[in-house]
Amino acid sequence: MLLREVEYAKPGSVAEALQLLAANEGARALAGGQTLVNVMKARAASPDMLVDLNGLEELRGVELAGDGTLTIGAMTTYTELMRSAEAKARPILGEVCATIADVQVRNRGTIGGNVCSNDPTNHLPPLMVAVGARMTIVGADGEREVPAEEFFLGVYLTAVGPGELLTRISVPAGKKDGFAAVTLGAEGTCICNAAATVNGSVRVALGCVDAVPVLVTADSAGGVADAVRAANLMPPSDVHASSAYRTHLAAVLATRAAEEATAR
Amino acid sequence: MSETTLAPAPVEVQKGWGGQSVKRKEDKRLLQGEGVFVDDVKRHGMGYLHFVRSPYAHAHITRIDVSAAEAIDGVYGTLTGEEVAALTDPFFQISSAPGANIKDYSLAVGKVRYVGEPVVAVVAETRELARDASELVEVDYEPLDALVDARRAQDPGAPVLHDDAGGNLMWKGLYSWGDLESAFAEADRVVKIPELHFHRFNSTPLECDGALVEFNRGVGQWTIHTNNQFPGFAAIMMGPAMKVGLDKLRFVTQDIGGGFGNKITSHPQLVVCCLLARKLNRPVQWTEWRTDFHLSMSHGNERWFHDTEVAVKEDGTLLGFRTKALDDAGAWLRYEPLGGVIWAQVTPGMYRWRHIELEFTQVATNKAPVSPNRGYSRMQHLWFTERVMDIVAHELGLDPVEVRKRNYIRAEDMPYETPNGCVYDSGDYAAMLDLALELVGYDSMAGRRADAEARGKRLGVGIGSTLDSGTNNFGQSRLINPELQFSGNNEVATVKLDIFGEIVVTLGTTPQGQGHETTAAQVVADILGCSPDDVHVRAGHDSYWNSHAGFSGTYASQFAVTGLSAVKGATEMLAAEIKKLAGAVFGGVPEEALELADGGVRIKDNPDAFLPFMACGAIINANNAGLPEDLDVTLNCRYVYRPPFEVPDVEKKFGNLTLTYAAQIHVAVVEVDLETGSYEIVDYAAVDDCGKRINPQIVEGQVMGATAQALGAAVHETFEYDEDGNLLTPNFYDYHVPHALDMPPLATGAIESPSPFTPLGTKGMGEGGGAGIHAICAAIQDATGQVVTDSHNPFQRVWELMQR
Amino acid sequence: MDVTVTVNGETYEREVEPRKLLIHFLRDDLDLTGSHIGCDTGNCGACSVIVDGTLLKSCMLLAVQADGSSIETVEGLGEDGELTRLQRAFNEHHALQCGYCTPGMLMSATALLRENPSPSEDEIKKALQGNICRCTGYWNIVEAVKSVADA
Amino acid sequence: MNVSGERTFAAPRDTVWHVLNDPASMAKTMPGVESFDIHDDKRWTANVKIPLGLGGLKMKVDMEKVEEREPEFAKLAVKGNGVGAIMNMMTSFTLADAAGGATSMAWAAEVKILGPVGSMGQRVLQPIVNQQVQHVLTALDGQVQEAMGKTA
Repeated sequence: MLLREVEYAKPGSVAEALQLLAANEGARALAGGQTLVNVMKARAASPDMLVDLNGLEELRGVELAGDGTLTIGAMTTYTELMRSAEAKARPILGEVCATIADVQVRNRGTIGGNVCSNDPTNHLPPLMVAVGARMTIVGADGEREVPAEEFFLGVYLTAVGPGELLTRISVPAGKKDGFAAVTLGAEGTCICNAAATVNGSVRVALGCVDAVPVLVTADSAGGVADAVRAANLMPPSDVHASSAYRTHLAAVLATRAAEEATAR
Repeated sequence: MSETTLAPAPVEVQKGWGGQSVKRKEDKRLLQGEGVFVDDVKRHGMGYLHFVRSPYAHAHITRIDVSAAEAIDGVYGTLTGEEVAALTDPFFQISSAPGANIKDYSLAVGKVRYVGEPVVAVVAETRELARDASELVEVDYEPLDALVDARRAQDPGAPVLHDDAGGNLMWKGLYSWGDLESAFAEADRVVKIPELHFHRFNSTPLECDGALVEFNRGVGQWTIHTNNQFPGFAAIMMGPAMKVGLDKLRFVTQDIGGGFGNKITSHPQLVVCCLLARKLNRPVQWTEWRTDFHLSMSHGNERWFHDTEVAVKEDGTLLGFRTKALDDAGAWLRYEPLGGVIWAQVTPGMYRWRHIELEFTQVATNKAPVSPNRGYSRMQHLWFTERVMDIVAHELGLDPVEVRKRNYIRAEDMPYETPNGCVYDSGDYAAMLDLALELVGYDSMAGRRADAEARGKRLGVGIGSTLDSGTNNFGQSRLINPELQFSGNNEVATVKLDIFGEIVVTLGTTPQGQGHETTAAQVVADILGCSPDDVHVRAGHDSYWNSHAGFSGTYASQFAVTGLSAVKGATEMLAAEIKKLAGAVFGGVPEEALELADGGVRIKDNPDAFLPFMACGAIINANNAGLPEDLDVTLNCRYVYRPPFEVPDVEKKFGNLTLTYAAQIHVAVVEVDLETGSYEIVDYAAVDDCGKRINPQIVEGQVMGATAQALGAAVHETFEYDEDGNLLTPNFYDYHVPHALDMPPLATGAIESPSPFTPLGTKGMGEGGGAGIHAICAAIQDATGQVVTDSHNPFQRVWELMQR
Repeated sequence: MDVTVTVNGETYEREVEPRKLLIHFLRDDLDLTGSHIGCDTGNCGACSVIVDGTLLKSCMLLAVQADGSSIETVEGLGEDGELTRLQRAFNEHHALQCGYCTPGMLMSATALLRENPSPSEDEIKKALQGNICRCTGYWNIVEAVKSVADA
Repeated sequence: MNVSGERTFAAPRDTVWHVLNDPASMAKTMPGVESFDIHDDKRWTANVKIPLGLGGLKMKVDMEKVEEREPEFAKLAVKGNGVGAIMNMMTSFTLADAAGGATSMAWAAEVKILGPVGSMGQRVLQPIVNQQVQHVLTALDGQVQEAMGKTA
């Protein structure tokens, strides 16, 4: 409960936030804080400075374009996304967000924070990969867009580099999506999860089986299990599941997610 | 979602407040955030204590340097194991040799024996600063191999925790009753079970431990504000170690955020607080955080049962069993090896087998010390007896319901003397099972099984039971160590009439949510003829109130017997005194002609002759001139309830170890997902019989709570260690406790078999959760068709079962 | 840093270190000890409070982040020392035992009922998912909330 | 957790040995080193900062050479502290001559993470170990090349 000493800054704009991050090597952006603050309680990570993004309205909100593309501000909370009329255009997003943690966490935790922390048990990294999301990153050199498949680099490591910020995520139109998970307790931390999208072929992204989401594709839901097996997964073992059990679950859950997506 | 079904009560329900679900008196302050929990207590100038804890499971401490920490502005001081060893004696050991020989201090001395063991204490001006400074304490360790698996503890070459004990064996005893050889000769079958494992977990009360300790230099006395739930035990551990009289240790508590036995053994940390309060001459505050609690406080006993052999008749009649119990005490014997005898309160479980042999071995390992956890030591053993029932049924191809009914101790057998001399007071287990089965709709299971199959699921039904033995005979400690001079039990209550007629009750207990203020008020109200609203029960505990005895505390399912019997005794004394006083005031009216009613005392035949309690209190306390010289009345009555116990026979390990036996029978219905091994509890029933219920709603609340804890333990909760002795579930992130969405539909039921042995017909209760752990095991066995050998069944284990 | 907050209608101004969590600020600096701490990983919900109308766990928010906000805690429920309907329902349904989780549970239920005055049983359970209780098994808590919702 | 591998350096064995056993050179191979203290020829301490998505992890890393057989084998005990846990690493490397005047190095590290880190901490710390090993090996290449340049 007792953090190391830390400086706190509350920028008034994204530009100011970027300046703060660039000027202070030990600075770290603070989004919802529902992961970061806990890691700081354990004194595992101890940034020198927290640059609080709460209050930057430009990073909030969900927009729906004419072609059905959704643009989600990085600081949009899970609750905001669940309530957004626009986000209903891609129903799976709100449905999955509704199963993340609990009300209090969903009220504060953000879409951007979920993907940027890239804890392998998180729900959104595989979902973003499955739906083919694109992430917009801004830094001193301006904006760049990174497809979700290239965004996740390692545990707690993403394409967002030092001095950069994720500003928004765009999700293309689509409805045929599915998500399946085995969790620790009802709607708890994922032991293994899978997100699927059908768009001609089936794309399934698996979570909890590697440092980053693992993408497999198949012609139909029936071929997904084989595709997962062909991926030769080597999931980590931990107190909640052995590598072998996760490997088994990956094929089962990938199929279930794909079947759900196909059935929509 | 929950329904309550009451079977016809076997006796007439007593009229009055007792037996009614009176709303709890303690709720208002708790609902308004006005409870006083230990971390709410503050004192001017207090320093915050932070423990430097061992990162190693087993290591020599080669150097400690606190200078950098002490050099920081705002750091008040530190305490090391070396200082502790100079200032205190090792804690008294309950065990006989070899466990008796270990030297247990309140901080690690020379060696650490589990990850999280307190090594140095740092006190500073703020909580944050204390933790900052603790990071500057330099401790050098020379790592040793860790012993994690109790089954390896006695192997040659195994790492040895306590050189003083000459090995890792702490205590061993052979229990043997009846004639096992003849039972095996008579048996049609011998069912063999190589290994059963009851896992390590605890109840994780939501509030962790803590203390605020003040030292009064003038009189050399400590005031210890703490949430320790058994101050009487803490005192007898702390006083001799600190070389002070027990009156120098004043324990004060108001509200406690859950205990479940887990808050009995905080005495080492309290000693550290005491020493630092004296050393630094300022109040010292310690709050244990969740990770600290998981690492170092009060794990439940992990136990194996090896080489079990069960003598069985073809029809499922069980004659007897032999088994070897191996108990993992963790690094220190903080309450152990009492677990080595407590189980014997329920030796045969609910069954009539008469020939039993159990070899009990307790060893030390490089894990957190164990101590009582709701259902302490009986839960493990009852899980074992229940597992035997279902494994025998499985082996013989019999219905688990039929095997149970064939072997249950019958209502007409009560009171029933067990093979080891315990006396089950009352109960009707078969009737309870019938009620539980009815509550889950057992007759409709065939259809539900088919329905589940159609959805790719497999349905399973499982039964579990516990005997909630309550009110210990502490004489059983002599079976562990014949030198010990403990026996019997006691509890105190004081009831007085104050000057303005207020009825004030002081308990000796330290409740943690059991509603003692309410039930005590109900008992008082019935005797004094008033409303529970008129009865003021002091919140919490203060040892300076002088309303406690050696065994006072809240533990081991005993309040409904010890606490309420003390309240009854004290109130009856007070009632007699009020009548004596009134008789004198009315001019020599005999007591038989008087009655208590409507907040006063009156002459039965002349209700106008009425003396309100207020007048009684005023006369005795403030207006007593002219009273007869020989009128022996104080209106301040202290009563010690002492249950009827004998010292057990140490040689034969025979005797009555507990006064009452509340029972619970649970039935769980699960649906297993065949592909993933995940499962859902789709139906659940819990039936309780705790004799006379003073407050049925509070009793039902205890049943529900114990059930929820059982389901958590059965499915998710485990203190799992890796091979190096790191705890892998050090907080709620990995140690998943059930939340609202995890709870199945629950039907509760109750029958009442009053205890013939207690003044109110009550039995202690609240520890029935073991039934649930077993019910889940049995349901999984039923669903998968595979024998379940572990008490903890996360989804992976069920998936693995189905791979067999 | 200077922090100004309004808690239960009263304004407080304090100087705090940026690292101080809101729950410690409430309990230690403002002496509002009704909100509790039951874990150190954001799981238990005993510290739940309502900040500017939003239910949050005050252990995952820095006190400085609450600057300028209006906070509701258990101490602010009810007026003139009287219990609210929800609090009375907790008493009637025996929805608390040790009472340690109760303040957080009440805040979560209060937030739910404001948003959804007649929640279903499933909605109640989901709304309370972030609050751990080790005593009651939740059944009576759900019943208590339901009784207020039904009314 | 065990990690191991083999690597060939285009340099003679003595050069590689020298780099591996020179604290100053080693310091340059460690990513994020903020300061470095050499206590004696067997014991060094580095203060490092490891960049990570959650913010920099600051660690004090103590190294002690516990065994050496010049110029083929050395064993280092490495202890990292300060992230709410202790990372203990026993690293050994064995050098052998390879074809064309190169040197092959077989290395192995046994990594233990001690403390109440739980699965979240494990997930943070294990990838750090992998990442660090990769960084060290890459940097070693550079150091060996630099040493070759000096001797050339």
